[in-house]
This record gives sequence, C-alpha cells and structure tokens, in this order.
Amino acid sequence: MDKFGFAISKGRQIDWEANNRKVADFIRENEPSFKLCIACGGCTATCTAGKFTEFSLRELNILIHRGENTKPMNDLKKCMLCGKCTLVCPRGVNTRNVVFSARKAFQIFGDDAF
Amino acid sequence: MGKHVVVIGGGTAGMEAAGQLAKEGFEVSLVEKEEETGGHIKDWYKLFPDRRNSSEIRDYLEKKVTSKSIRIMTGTYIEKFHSYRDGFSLFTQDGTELKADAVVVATGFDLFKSEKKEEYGYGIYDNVITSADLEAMFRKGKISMSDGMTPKTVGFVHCVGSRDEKAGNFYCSKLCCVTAVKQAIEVREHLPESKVFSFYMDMRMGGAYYEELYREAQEVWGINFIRGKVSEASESINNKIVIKVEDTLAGRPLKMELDMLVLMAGMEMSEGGNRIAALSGLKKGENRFFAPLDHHFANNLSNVKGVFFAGTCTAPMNITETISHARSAVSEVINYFNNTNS
Amino acid sequence: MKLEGKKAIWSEYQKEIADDRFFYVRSCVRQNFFPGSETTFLKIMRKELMKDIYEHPCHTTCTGIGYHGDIVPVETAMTVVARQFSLMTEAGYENLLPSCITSFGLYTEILDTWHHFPEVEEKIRKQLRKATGREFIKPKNLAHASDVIYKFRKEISAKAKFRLINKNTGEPLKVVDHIGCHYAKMFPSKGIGGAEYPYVLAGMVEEWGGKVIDYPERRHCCGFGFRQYLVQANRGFSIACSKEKFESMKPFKPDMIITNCPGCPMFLDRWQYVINEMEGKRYGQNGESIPVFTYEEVAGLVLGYNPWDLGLQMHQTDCEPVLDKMGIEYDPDEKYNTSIPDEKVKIPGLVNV
Amino acid sequence: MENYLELLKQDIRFEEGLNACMNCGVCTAICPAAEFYNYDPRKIIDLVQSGDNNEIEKLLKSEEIWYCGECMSCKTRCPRGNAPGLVIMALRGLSQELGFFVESEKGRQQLAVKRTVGQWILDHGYCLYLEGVGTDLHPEQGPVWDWIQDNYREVFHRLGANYQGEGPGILRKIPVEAMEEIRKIFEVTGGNRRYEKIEYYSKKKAEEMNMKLDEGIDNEYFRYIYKTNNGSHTK
Repeated sequence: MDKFGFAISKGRQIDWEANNRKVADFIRENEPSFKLCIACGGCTATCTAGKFTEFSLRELNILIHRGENTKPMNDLKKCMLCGKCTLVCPRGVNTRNVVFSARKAFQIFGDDAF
Repeated sequence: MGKHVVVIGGGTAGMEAAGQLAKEGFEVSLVEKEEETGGHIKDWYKLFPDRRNSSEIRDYLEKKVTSKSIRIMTGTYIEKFHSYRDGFSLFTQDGTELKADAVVVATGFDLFKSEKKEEYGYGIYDNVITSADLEAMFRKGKISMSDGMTPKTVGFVHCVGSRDEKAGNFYCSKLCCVTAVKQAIEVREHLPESKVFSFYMDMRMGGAYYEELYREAQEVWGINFIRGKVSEASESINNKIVIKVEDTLAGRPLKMELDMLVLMAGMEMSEGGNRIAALSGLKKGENRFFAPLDHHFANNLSNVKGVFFAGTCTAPMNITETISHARSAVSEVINYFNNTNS
Repeated sequence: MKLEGKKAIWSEYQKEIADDRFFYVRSCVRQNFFPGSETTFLKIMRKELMKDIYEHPCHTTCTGIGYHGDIVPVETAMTVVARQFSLMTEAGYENLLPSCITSFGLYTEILDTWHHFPEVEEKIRKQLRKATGREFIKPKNLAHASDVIYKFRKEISAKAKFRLINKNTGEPLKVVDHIGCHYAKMFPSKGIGGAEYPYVLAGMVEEWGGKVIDYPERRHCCGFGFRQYLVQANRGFSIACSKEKFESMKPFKPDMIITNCPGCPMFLDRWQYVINEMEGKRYGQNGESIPVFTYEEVAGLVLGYNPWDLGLQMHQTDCEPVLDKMGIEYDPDEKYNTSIPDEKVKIPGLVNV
Repeated sequence: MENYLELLKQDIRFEEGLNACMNCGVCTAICPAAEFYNYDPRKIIDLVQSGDNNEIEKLLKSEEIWYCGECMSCKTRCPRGNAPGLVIMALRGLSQELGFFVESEKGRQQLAVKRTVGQWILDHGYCLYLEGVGTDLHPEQGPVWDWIQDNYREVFHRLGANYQGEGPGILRKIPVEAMEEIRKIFEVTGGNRRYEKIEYYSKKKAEEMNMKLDEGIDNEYFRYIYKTNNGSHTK
C-alpha cells in the first residue's frame, strides 16, 4: 500500500462456489415454506422494523439463499417478530419461523456459518 | 359443398384445421415440407403444465387427419402462389398444381437460433445446449455432457432471443418460462442429485396451472430461481461453463460455474412462413409473424381474402391456444364460403 | 470448445479495410510508452508492404482520454476530431488509420452520432469553421492500425523469419489475445470478428503459428477506466481488473499476451510487476511473469527485427522468455544500451522482475 | 430547482444511451466497476428513468457516478439498446456543469484529471506528457520507467522518435499554429468553460475544506484529492 499509494480492490461479486449455504439449508429443513418466496417484497413493505431501520426480509431471504450471511446475521436482530409479514405473504411463508430458524442457525453454526 | 381447401403446414395447427375442415365436409390438401406430419410436437418429451407425454397429442392429431377427404402431402412445399378472383392456384416444387377455394396458412414457428446470442457460446462451448437439445436428451432418457458424464449443476437461461433488441425480437415468446420450469423439474427427476438454477427476468406464468408448476418447482424440487438476465458464458479449464449474471434482487453481480447451461430459445416466424409471405403478399407485423387483420376480432383473417391463419404463424401460442386458433380459422373459412355463396 | 462455432461468427463480422493510401494519426499512450511500436508499424507498412502512409505534423491528440476522463465536453472532442478530418482532407487522403483504440472508438462513435443526428454534424462544422476556418470531408474508410496488420497478416507471414512456435518443442506458443474495449464493444460490426469473439489479433496469432487461448475473463477490461487509473486513489480498481484476468488465464499456462490497444499492454505489463511487489505472486511459468506485447512488436519479432529496435526494453515485465522460445537471438548487453557513444550504459535498478 | 432530466436530455449521449430499461441486470453482471465498487449501473439507469428530481440531484452529488470506467461493455449486451456508460457520461457532464461534483470524494478528483490530462492537451497537444508522468505520481510504472525518464532522449531516439522536434514523428513538437487552433476550438465549443467550472467549484470547495489550492499540482488540495481514498467505495 505505502509504496504504491493504493491497495488492490476486492471483488464484490457473489461467488457461488466460494459461498457457504449451511444456514439456508438449515432453514429450508426447519421451515420448508422458506423455499416458496418469490421476492415480491410484500413483507418488506409492511415491516415494522423496516420503517425505522434498513431491515428487509426479502433481501435477507435472497442473501441467505446465496450464502451471503454477514448482513443477514446482523440484520436479524432488528426484527421485532410482530408477524405482519406473515399476514401479507402471498405464498404463505411462515416468516416468523424463518426468522427464528435463521437465528437458531447462526447460533448453532457460529463462525462456520460463513 | 365440395370446396377444396389447401392447408399449408402439417404441425399442430395445420392438422387440427385439416381435421376440422374435413369434418365440415371440405376436401383438404395438407401440405407439409418435412417427411412427416406433427411439426415441433415430434421433438418434445412431455408437455407443460400437466407433463403428459407429447405422443398423446400427436396421436390425437394423427387420428384427426385420417379422413378420406384429407390428402396429406409430406415432403412438399409451395413454390408458386397465385390469387384469382374466385380462388387460388398453388404449385408445389415438382410442378403439381393445387387449385384451392381457400387457403389456411399454418406454417408455425421456428426456434430462435441460439448461436445468434454469441455471448452464450452455443455451438462453441461444449456444454451449452438449447431447450430443444435437452428435450431430445429426455426422449433418449439420458442427460449427459459432451464427455458422457452426468451434469451435477444445470442452469437455465430464460429469454434467449426474446425481449431482446440485439436478437431482433422485442416480444416475449411467452412459453419459455413455463418450459424452463418443466424442464428444470425433469432434470431433477432424472438426476435427483443435481442442483438446478433458473435465471429469469420475469416469471411469466400466464396459463392455467403454470403458476402452480412454478410453485411445485420451488417447493418439491428445490429449483433455485435467480432474477437476472445472464450476461455471458465462458468455459473454464475444467470444461465448466462460467456464467455472469446480476442477482438483481441482491443487487450484486454473481458468478457461478455450471456443468451445463440450457438456453431457452424463443419462437420466431418460421422460414417456411417467410417463404409463403414472399410468394403470396401476405402481410407481416413488426414482430415478423403474419399480421392478422385485427388482433382482437379477426385474428384468423389475412389481408388476402380467402387466406386464413392458424396457430403460431401469427404469434407465440401454446398447444391449447394453437388448437383453438385452428378451429376458429375453420369457422372463418365456413363464414367465408357462406358469404361468397350468398 | 468447438472452433467451427467461432469461425461461423467470424465470417459474419468482416469489415472493409482500405488497401493503400492511409492517413495515420498517432496515439498519445503509444508514443509515450511504446514508441517502438509506432515506428515498427510504419516500417512494416512502408518497407515491407510498400504502402503509402502519411502523417501530418499538425495533427494532435483526439482528446479521447480527456473525453473519457469527462473533462472534455463531447462537442469539443467532436470538433477536435473534425479538425483531424480536415487535415486529412487537406492532405488528399480518405482512409483514416488511427494508432489508438480510444481514438478509433471515438471516431466511430462520432461518425455514428453524426449519421443519426445530422444536425449535430452541421453544428460541429460551424464550430470548426468559426474556430479555425476549416472544412472537411468525412473519412471514406476508418480502420484501426491492427485491422491493417490483420489484413496483411499473410504477407507478413510470407516474410517471416520466426514463428510463434516453441523451437524446442515444436509446439505453437499459447497466446492470450486482449482486445481494447473500445475496439468493438460499442459497435460490434466495426470490429473484425465482432465484440464477443474478436478475430483481429487471433487471426494474426493463428497465421504466425501460435495458438489462441480462450479463458473465462477474456472479455474483461484491463482496468484502465481513464479516471480509475489517472488518479492514484482509484488505482486499486484498475489493478484489480488486470489481476482478475491474470488469475483467470493462469491455469491455461499462456506463453505471452498480445494486445491491440495502447494502454492495455502497459497496464498488463506494469500490474504484474506491482502484484508481484505487493503479494509476491507471478502468473507465468517457471516463476516468471507473462510477457506482454503490442501487435506491432509481435509482427516485428516475426519479421526478424532486433528486439531492442522494437522497444522491448521499455517493458517492465521481461520479454526474453518468449524470445528464447521463438529462437530469436539477441544481445542482452544491448538491451539498456542507450547507444550514445562514450556514455556509460545505464541499467535500471530493479528491472529484472 | 432545475429539472435535471430535461437538462440531461440536452446531452446527445443521454438520448443515445437511454431507451426504456427493464432491469434485467445484464449490464451490472459484466460491469468491471460493479465488480469492484459499490456500484450498480442498472439501479442508476432505473433511477434516472424514474425522473425523480430529488433523487437525480442526490445522484449528481454522489460517489456512484464516478465509479464507471467507460469501457462500454454494457452497451454490447443491453437487450434494450441502452448504453449505461453513455448515460454516466451525461450525468458526469451535468454534475460538473452544476458544480455538484465537489460534493463527493470521487467527483472532486475531476480537478486532478483537468490539471494533468486537461492541461497537457492545451499545453502540448497530447493527452499525456512524458515529463509529467514520473514515478512520483505513478510509482507503479516501476524501475524501468525511472530508467526511461533518466535517459529519455537516448531511449526515444533509438526507437525512432522525434522528441520535441520539427515535422512529423513520435512526440514531435506540435506547431504553434496547430496549438492555436486547438485552443480556439476549446474556446468556441465549451471546453474552456468546462475547465473554468472545474477550477471555480474546486477552489470554492478547497476554501470550504480549509485547504490550500494554488496553481498546478504541487499543493495541498491537489495532493488530497489525488491520493485520498476513504475506503467506503468497495465492499
């Protein structure tokens, strides 16, 4: 860095082969309706936490499925489990249990989740 | 009545129209350029959304054209097309003249030539195939890569040659989405260990039981749907197909290695249709399919009186719609003769 | 990989390239970093191919780097380009031959814009008149200098003293061809072979005995990105792009890289040095880096020119591994000889990287 | 507040570069900048086509519009015939026109480009000036470049250059009359005006930031914009 005045940038591509999708597999096992999301964003639109924070369940679902777990792990704390998302989901995803399962997965896997 | 109707094209629309015309008492000549009738349906394995065997439809159509008043002329194509006040005179390649009181054009569609989407490397990279190639593999009962091995990861690219100015086609081919879902399920059925990905822009599941099939693909078969148009494919040193796409719902570029990439080729006006258009003066629309007189209420009528359209020569359609469209073409033929007689 | 598929695409993208009487416009980057390449190009054109190629002393930069650095407005760039056209008209030439890919891209873009928006061309004509009193005729033919070498690749091959073949093994050299982004990405029909599988360099390599490598990041930009390199704070992006390419091509064990854009060879050359300094990583074989060449240098080597007359001493990444493989003899002591008698030969500090 | 979309439409590149976008992401998928910066050309195009004036103003003041490398890979692929790269060029032009560029770290760098490449064009008729590209500003040019610069007359002479000479040839001195024409073109076509705006807003910004900005490149503000990377631009 010092000699040249810059550092080589790191890529921000989602690298499918490099990523670890343990958390996604765990949730799919524990709450199969997790698979049914069509990313309509209904949950995010109605989300109580999303009103005050950047929390988006739709995004969280996508990122976990891709094995991009860092942001979801931090975001999960923001959910207040009010359950409004479950009411609006057109695919009947049990979103509360998705959040529970995700929290549980991060607890179980710890650093292995990444 | 004894009127003679020439039906050009022996696929689903042509066979259905010929059968219905015969039922109504017309003399029919069914002209097909291939050695066999059946059109594209010959090449399909199972049909969406109920996944019945395509041979059932083919059997239905074959039975439909067994009437004695239908003369099936395979291996035949039209070389001259003359319109007169009271009918038509068509000549086949061997000079045979077919005098017709009316003509039904049922020239169907061609699959988009996927090599035209150069960035996907069809015809260059060994394990980039089309939906039609995959269908042929299903019919053989074996899905394999160029080296004979079984693929572990398979990706489907939607909209190849559809909704794409670069491919010259602005329109949606409408059936590739559901075909991709069907084929994704079938890959998982054949290869339960495989992982399957589908790269789409919009899931256009606008037919009866299509959305349900999509849901089944997610719920039962664990197909991964990723929203983004695949931008390019290349080949790695290990003969893997490397694709680049934006996961638009994550807002990040995504790079993935696949064993096999399936291109969902769209539908285009057929070459045969283009030939007929050039011979007959039948008008084509901006989408290069034949242009019906009116898309709402005269969808079988053409700009030439006595010439009618049936099926996918006017737009992408599924089999149900094609059969309905062929039948309505026949009812237009009947109206035409009723009006000209009176 | 099936070559027939590529051949089918190549056959669809052939463009007209003038045969003779060229108006040459130089490249800012080439002149500063690869002067030997432009000298070699003119030598090949004039001495080997006996072509009439003219250079007007009053031509200038096209402003391309400024334009893509977003400090030069589009109308200014267009008017400077119109002035180059005017010099060509004045000299009685019709076939414009830029040395630079950024220029080639800019000329192509401007001619295309004028084609679609004739009122813009009118406005530029007025502005040029107002500023300089000049008039111009648009070029009849526009080809990049690499297009012309491609066109005459067989003639060059006929005079070849060396081929892109490893003389020890008899195997063709494995060559990565890197095409400047502005060669065909904006207007695929203006490039030989199109944008996806450009054939301009591949055609030379094949003709001269080498084998082209198709690796996944083949189409990726070298990372110049104009402002992304010009400003030091942004160079982490620039180098990351080249690094991505090196990582991708490494498994294919390339012997060399050939380029047709002025900037790319400089970046692909220098970034190998920097990556090695920063991370101790090299991408060539036997612990070496991958030598990077301009197409003029490669043509010159094939024709048997002295490597130090081509300017290979200006590369940071040593080219000698390729010279050795091709069986080209050279005098190592001559490399950094500044050839001014009585002056001590100066050798750069750490050049051997 | 001005209508930015209308201003953008006056740029020919905007007209050429934007039809209707359908958010397929084909551009972002292969965009080198999207790979290494927090950048998504698809989102920018979508935002611009929304016509939301407040959002466009934010964009004109943002870091984002300065990440693109103008490689134009996006233009090759777009199924709607758009060229996000051209739209970016129009946005950058307007950002400089309105003085918004100084509101972002990456935007402020325009002064560095202007005072190097921009100045070289007007002074010498080349986008690059050998003596201006030393390893002090370009350490990555390596030891070979030091050797070349130390011996440039001999090195360039051997390679057939006509350094600072009369007549044609490599790095020749461009005749005074020709340089006069180039400067006149800059005056007539708005090139000078662009340069002046970059200078004007940069000086204001330097004052605001309490930094010294003299002529040339040897001053606090120039060094700051040339070297500073706050690290927030990448993942």
